[in-house]
Amino acid sequence: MEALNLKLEQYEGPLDLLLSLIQKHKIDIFDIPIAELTEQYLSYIAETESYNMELSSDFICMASELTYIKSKMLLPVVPEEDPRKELVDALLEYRKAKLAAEFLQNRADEFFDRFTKEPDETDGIYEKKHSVDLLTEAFKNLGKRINISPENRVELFEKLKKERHFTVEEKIFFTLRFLFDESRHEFSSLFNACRTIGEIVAVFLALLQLVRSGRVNVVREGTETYLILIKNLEDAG
Amino acid sequence: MNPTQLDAALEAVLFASGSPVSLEKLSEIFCTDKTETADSAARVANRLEDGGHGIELIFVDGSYQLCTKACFAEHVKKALELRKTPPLTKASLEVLAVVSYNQPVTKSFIETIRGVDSDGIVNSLCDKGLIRECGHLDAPGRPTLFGTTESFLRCFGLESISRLPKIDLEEQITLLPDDMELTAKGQL
Amino acid sequence: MNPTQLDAALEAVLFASGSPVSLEKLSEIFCTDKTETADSAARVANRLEDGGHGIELIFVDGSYQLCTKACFAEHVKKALELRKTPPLTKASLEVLAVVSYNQPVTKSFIETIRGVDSDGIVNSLCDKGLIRECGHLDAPGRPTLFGTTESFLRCFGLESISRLPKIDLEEQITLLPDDMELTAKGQL
Repeated sequence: MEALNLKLEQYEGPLDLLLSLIQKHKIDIFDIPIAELTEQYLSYIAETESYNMELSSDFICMASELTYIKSKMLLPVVPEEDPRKELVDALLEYRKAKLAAEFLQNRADEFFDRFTKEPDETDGIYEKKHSVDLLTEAFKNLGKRINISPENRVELFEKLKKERHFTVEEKIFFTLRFLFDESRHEFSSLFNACRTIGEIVAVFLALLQLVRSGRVNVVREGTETYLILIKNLEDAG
Repeated sequence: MNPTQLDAALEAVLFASGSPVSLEKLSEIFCTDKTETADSAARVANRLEDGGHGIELIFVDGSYQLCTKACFAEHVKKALELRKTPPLTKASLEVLAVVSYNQPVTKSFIETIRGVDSDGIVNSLCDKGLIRECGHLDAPGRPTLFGTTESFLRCFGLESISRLPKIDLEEQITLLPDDMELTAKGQL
Repeated sequence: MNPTQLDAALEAVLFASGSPVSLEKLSEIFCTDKTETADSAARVANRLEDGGHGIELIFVDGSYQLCTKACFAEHVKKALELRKTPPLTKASLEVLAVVSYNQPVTKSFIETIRGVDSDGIVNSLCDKGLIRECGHLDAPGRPTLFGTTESFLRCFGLESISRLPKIDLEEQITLLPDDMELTAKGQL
């Protein structure tokens, strides 16, 4: 058989390779001598492998399919349908795609490199007119949703609006005032005046800042923890 | 390239660039000297001056640019608006409904009501000029508050926010009285 | 507006829009009927055909668009500092062929026809804006469907998908008849 000086990379896949073989050997696609084609295909695969080139699984898959068709053709019983039919259909479909690709290639040569321009910028103010019904409709739909999920009530947010908030800054002053006498204060006593979790968090954050900046010393004695204000910064540590 | 080809190439380059291109850069692209390039630009500018052309070539700050002639601004604006404003989506309308009926509101309020992240929609409605930032809530993090704009009123034919139809919790919409509807229409 | 003004305004609008504008939209913008608009577009297209112009007016999928003439691609690419865009690979063209002739199609359809995995190519063609997701097949797993874009038509000089030539298995491509001119001139 003629040497196959074909390179793998030039084929898009097994169908592409098969079509080339068919074309090269002037095989009638509607009456493929499957044994011959399989032999050629396999020897191509073998040759590629002998160069230690990696073969995609698609090529291997096709090899087994061809072998399967070949074996079916050898059966003494005539199968109801030509075992080659599926392969032939696939080859014909793929050939159509290749022809279409060729057409597109020609068009691309002529037209692909036409460039368009980005749209000019506008201020983008929306100026379409709508009926207000659209809004009420949307709101009505939302109304249903609010009723379905009562935990998402508006009050949840109202609380946030009404509740007093404490800043860490104000609590730093609070803590400094609290410890002003420089005597030992029990750790927990600092939080005695706190009414909410938010306030406790603010005081604690304030304390952390003061400790970090060396204004407050935390002393541990046995199971008790005390806080002491440091007036002379050099005493810190 | 002969002068005609250079003119055409210059037009193509300026068109695709959209923004101004310097004389130097153009000369570099075409491998021409600056005088040649400037001459070509002058020819293109000259030809575009013809009343049948809607674009012109302008020279600003050492750079050339193609732009639409000012006299067509109205048509251009109309075209860009038509293009830029696909109708409001259902999600956008929902956000607008929440904002218009409850303003001023924060993003998290909108999200609580809608049950979904609404960040992108809020931003796009701001870009469209239908809602705007209008202060901060006196709460942790000082979240931004949003309210509707005059464009919003114009867009929905409302004289003021108080003209929004009342909606009661039975999900019944109290319709606008007839005369009010007329006023609203008058705004269109 | 007289015809000359209309031509100029149309050029201005198409320039500013950048993207394709439909015949309907243009007629709406200019308050002209479709025949008038199409006539104007044809005149503009005709005039831009002159060798001294670097841009052309094309008609794609019912819309008009200005674009640079392909022959100036080299200069435009230089100006836009585009790396030499690699020509479409054989594989990309195959995928485009399968999509354009059979759209909308799923990835697995493409792979069945080509006999090889096409995932990467499909994604890169989406990135290039030549194909796009256009829905889901009503089948288990609801696989994504792909179709071609307006850019595809422009890049391959097709007025619409229906202009794709029939392919028969005698390996003959039915060529586009000459009268199927692909610029807006054909609208005359």
